[in-house]
Amino acid sequence: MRINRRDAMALAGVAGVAAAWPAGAQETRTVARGRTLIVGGMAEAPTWTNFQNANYYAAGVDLRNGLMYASEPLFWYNLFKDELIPWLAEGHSWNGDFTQLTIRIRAGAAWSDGRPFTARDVAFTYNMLIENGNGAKNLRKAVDVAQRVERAVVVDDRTVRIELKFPDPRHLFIHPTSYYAHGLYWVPEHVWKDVEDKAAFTFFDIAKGWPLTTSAWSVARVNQTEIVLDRRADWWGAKTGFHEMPAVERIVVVPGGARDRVVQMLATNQIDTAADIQDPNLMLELMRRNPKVTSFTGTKPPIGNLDWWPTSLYFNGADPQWGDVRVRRAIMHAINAQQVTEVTSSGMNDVSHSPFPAFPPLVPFIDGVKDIARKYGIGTFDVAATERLMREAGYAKDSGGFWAKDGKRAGGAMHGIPLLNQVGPVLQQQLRRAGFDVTFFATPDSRRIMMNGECPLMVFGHNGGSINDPLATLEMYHSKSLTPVGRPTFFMARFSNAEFDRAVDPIVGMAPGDPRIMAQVRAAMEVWYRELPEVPIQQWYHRIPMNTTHWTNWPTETNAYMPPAVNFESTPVFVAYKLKPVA
Amino acid sequence: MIAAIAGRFAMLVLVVWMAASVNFLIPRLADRNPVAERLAQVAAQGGSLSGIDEMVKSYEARFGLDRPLWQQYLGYLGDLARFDLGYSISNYPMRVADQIALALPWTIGLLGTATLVAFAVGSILGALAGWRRGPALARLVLPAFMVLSAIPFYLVGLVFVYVFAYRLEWFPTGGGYTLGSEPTLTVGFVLDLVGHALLPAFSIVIASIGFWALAMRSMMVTIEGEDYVLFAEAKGLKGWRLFWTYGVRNALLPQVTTLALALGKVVTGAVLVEMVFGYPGLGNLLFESVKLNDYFTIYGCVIVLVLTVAVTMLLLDLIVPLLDPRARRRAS
Amino acid sequence: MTGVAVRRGAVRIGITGVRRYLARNPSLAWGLALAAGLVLFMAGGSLAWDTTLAEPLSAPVARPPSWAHPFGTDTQGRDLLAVMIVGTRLTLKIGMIAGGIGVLVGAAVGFTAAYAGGRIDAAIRTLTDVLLTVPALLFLIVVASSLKGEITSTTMGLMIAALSWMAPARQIRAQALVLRGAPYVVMARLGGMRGTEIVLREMLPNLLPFLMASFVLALAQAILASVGLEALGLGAQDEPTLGMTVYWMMSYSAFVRGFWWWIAAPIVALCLVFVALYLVTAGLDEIANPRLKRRVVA
Amino acid sequence: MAHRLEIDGVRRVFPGRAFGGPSVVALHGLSLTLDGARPEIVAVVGESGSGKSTLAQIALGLDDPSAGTVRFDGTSLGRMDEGGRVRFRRAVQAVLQDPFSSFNPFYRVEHAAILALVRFGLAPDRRAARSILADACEAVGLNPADTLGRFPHELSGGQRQRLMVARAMAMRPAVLVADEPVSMVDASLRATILAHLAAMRDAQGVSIIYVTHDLTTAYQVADRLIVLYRGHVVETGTPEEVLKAPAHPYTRLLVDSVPWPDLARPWGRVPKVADGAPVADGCPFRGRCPDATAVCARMPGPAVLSPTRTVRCHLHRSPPA
Repeated sequence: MRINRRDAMALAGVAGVAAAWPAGAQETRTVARGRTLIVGGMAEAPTWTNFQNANYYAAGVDLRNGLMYASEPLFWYNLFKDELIPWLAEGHSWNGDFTQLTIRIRAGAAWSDGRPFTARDVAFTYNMLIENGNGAKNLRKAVDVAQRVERAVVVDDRTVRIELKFPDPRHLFIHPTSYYAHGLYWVPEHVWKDVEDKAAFTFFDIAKGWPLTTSAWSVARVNQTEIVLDRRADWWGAKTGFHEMPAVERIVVVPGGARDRVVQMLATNQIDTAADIQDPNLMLELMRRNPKVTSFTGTKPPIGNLDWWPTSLYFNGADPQWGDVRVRRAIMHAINAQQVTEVTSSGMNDVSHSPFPAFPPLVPFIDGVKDIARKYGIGTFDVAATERLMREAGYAKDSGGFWAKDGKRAGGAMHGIPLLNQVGPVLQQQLRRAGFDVTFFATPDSRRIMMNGECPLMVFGHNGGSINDPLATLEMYHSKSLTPVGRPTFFMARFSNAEFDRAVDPIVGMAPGDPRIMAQVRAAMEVWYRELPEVPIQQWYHRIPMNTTHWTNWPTETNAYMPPAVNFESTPVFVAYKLKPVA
Repeated sequence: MIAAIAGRFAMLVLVVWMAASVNFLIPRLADRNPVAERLAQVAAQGGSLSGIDEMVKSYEARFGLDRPLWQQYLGYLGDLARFDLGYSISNYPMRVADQIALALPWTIGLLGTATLVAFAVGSILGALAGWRRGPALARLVLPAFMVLSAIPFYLVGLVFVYVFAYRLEWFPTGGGYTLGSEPTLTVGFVLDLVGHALLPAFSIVIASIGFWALAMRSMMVTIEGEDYVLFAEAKGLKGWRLFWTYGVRNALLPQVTTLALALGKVVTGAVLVEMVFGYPGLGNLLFESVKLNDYFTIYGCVIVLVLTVAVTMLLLDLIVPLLDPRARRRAS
Repeated sequence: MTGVAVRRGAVRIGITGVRRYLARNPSLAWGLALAAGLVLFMAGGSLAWDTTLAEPLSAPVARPPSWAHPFGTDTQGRDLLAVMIVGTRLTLKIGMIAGGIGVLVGAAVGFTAAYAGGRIDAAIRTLTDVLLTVPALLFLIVVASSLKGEITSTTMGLMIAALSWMAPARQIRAQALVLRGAPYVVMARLGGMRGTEIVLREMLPNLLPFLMASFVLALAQAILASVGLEALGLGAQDEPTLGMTVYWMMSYSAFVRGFWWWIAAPIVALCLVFVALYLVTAGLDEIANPRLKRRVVA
Repeated sequence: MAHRLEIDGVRRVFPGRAFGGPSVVALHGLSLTLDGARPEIVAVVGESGSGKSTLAQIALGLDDPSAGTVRFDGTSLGRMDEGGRVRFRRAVQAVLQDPFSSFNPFYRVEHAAILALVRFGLAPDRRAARSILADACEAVGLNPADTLGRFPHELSGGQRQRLMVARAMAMRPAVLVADEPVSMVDASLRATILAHLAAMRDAQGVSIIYVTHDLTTAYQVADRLIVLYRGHVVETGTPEEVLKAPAHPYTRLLVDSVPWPDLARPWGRVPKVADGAPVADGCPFRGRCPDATAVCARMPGPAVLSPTRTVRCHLHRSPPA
């Protein structure tokens, strides 16, 4: 709190209020700008909230504010190369039926207080979550872990065995590996075992060295407008020769706030990278103003890297007006996805015809079902087809020019998150022109309305979907994911189909890369395209600006060692290890 | 006198209690669950919503949201009486009092300063324009400021940001101070703070000078016609002396009353300015917590607002009669 | 007393009288002229220009002003001239609904308080003071939430109306209190008139200029509130009001991308609206408050 | 039928603001009876703040006493039925101080009077009412053609006040409360207006409460005089008695302050304190009284000096009966 008070004091000084400087204010050492990495983090507001909470499992936590740099995973995963990168772990092995995953911890790994990082910490984290998921249920991910994992057993200091509740060949990618928003954070047993109420624990006290970290940086000071982490001379990685000492001596993470502000800060070299700019034209403008700023693909379209959230128009499966598949198809034919991408991204976001993001490991599956998509006319903009299907479904145009049946117009509210503010109005206009009385809303309440299924249409991206294997996305349409209206879910299609379930179920037991998966995906997608729970619209790109004024070796198309997005919790840490100073 | 103060204080408590009750109820009218919303938002980062229902129940119990509304209301009043604002729901386990303590200095620093500057400049301008022998210039520029005062200051702010920050690049586009700089009480840092506050402050000042000037001018016009001024003039008092001691001093008192109220409102009315300029103040805190329906933080912000305005009113009621003989006579 | 003399101008209307009066009250004259200009722009615009161009996808995106699109276009293909024609009307509509209801309810409440006096007055006064503490933002989001977020310009106006009656109620109560003790009201009571009749027949006509000024002020306040909320993204997203145009302009980075025409259009339109209303209020104030003998804008 | 208005022991306290603030006692148990059988003009004199306007308000039924009663024809105003109220309303009329604002500027001058005449059944329709009012105008020396049909600001102050008197005459009241009717009228017109009031007493049998701070006019028209000081009746009597030989020090102060045209009279005795602080009990005037002694800390009882004369001062005692 001392630092916050200092801010308050400084401001009070501006206000003309005489204020005594608190005695003994801590001095931090000065680090040259050339050795400082300044990151504009994800924040809608111009401040960090809850920046004194490093408990990843607490309900109110947000580690994207920069505290993520104080953690490391067992494994990283680079999907561009489909490459698993062992970090705190050295390697893993499976038993024959994928019910036991054994992980070998790297020798010499250590916490920032000098205590070794061991299998006990991993096992403690697992067992803490399992216990919580079966009991108090107030830690994040706990219920998920408890549903999947029986227990974690310490074999020896460097070996932990994770015993699963069912054969799960994907488990390595669900909990031990960190990529996008997946993976667990490991907590030090020697601190956490004595904590009574883990949900109320913040694991934050700079004086005590909390949060303890295994990474090369630990938190030096925080306030609501910046999180500062300094490099530790005694980082285990350099000591053991596992990895050279990173060049980044200090990391400052500031709340980006409004996008314009982020752009301005990049243009004036105040920050080195930031969260997603989204708009490719804005990126071009930024790169024109500051040629030192680049993107994953430079100035070449799509000026960014693919994201795991392709945009779709979801039909709320609980809304009776979508009971007739002809109406859903009619709406699909009314949408001109090409025009959507033209208007929202000058055509730089690819049109999508499937629910999968087009990551390299998933491209074979997207391509493998193209013939089915074509058979069902997926993605064809055809107003005549809309007209025909609506008439077949018993609708007629009313005096306002909108399709109606029994006095009720087809359409209604279409909610979206503010992130999709560009797409929503375009879709609305296209649908209106085709005779659907649709209105787009993106309010602070929209996320809840969508998740609770309280509107007929939703514009959204896939959450919890696939990255390197099609199962996760397909499971979103599995009837076990079906949630009644009023209970929140990200699987907003509220879709269920027994035939679809039968096609998906066997994939659970098949390891990623199993050639039998393709047949199951085709069977499932046959149903999906036929039933059309949503209309795929476009792929989504992260347009991450990277400033080469002070730092180089950012991840790029030709040097794709990691996706550059800063809004995923662990990948920026990996990037920070790899950055090279200019001076 | 003591009885009067006690009575006035009882009135304050009554108004604060009623305001607290109304504002307790309003967020509850929305069909929203702050726990579920926050958990869903966090889960959106983590990709999984499994087990969210159980978590919601667990946290509702923790925050006492599972109790009947009247029990929650009584608990709320009890906490309030002890000045305990509780925990933020969406930023648990952060305390609401800490959130407010973080936001308040920014708001007071920017809006407080700007309001005071606008008040000072506007009052002097208005006084000069209202004084018969004041400079003609004051009368000439006054209409321009009055027209500007019709325009909300966030619009003025938008124009300034575009012209001075984006086009001319004379000022930063937003924020409280230069990123990565050390927040220390050095001349350099304070200058940096001032540099960041200048543009937003300037747009507030420009857009509100007219308001103060107009009020001051009409007071001056009235006062100039009063007998004591004519008398002082007849006694041969010199222009400037007359202006300050008889004109400004007497016209200022109602202005100060308005100023106190304006300063009370500074605490809230700032969401848009803070948003346009990326300033991390109380308006921003209120906006964010309203978006997530974080009851406890909303209550905290509103209570700060209610208390500021109510206490300002109380102080005014008690102090103005001491300063103003006219009001003293009215009171007796 | 000049007060009565000034009031005469407002009551007895004749064309030359109006002209002579406006010459003495230039702020009212300018305000009315500006307002007339805006009405002309809205009405003439709707006739002369295709207002369906205010919808997205109606024009090429992000073009500076040209003959085809005199005010330019935004990044979603709205023609900004059409947006301004429709938007000014929608924004004024919100203000009219909110200001109109605000002053009507405020007048009813204010007169009741002033005429009933005693406990009723104290209760009403406390209630309005307490309700004034409710942040508009909070109220709006709560109401929007129960409307499932489906805000239109009409609901927006109604929501703001719910917050717009308190200030007029206080002002009208104060004015009515002054009038209540006026000798002619006493004479009316001695002539056998009763409460409502006195309010409607004796007090109301004399408060008309004041109510007019109150209404214009409430209108401006309501527009201010609506534009503020819309600029935060809490408006009728489907309708191109001036506030929503500000919101879209801000959220699509018109600043950084240098789309000056997109920034200028809503800001200039809003400034004209506010200045017109301000001048009219100032002009009406001179009628309603005869003590302000001098011209309001010198 | 002769009406009778009795003001009996009326006390009026204005409470301070809610939750504290001192309350102000405007009238301390005042009694006054006007009997229609013996029409008279009662002048109520006193400085501002003496409670005389409160008395006027209470007599008009526009304000309610905190204690005591006002009875009209024997019935208390508070317990009157609807019909009684209307009768009272009609019978007790007023001429107010301010001739400028006694007329609603929105209407023509005859608006209120015609409305009242019709409402009280004094005229069958507006036309008849107008002609009644026109007659009354002529009675007060106004030319109806020049007066009626005009807006208030088109008439002079004197015209307006005479019109008010005409209105009162047209209403044919039993009691008229004239609250400072000539204080804002040019001196040249005062006598005329007062003469009209006296004429109303004589011709119509109207009892008049004449509220004024002006001893001269009170002396001219009143049959009876009541001197009020801070809500207390300090002296009563005929104008002759009171003004020629004021018994109470306050009355004396009032009388001495008047610039009498008689140049031989000394003008004004300088009061001891310009504006005495209000006293909690005892004689209210003792803070300013040049003759005050310790005994004045007790409230003096009324001393009856003659059948028509009372005074409340320790200097006087009722002669033994």
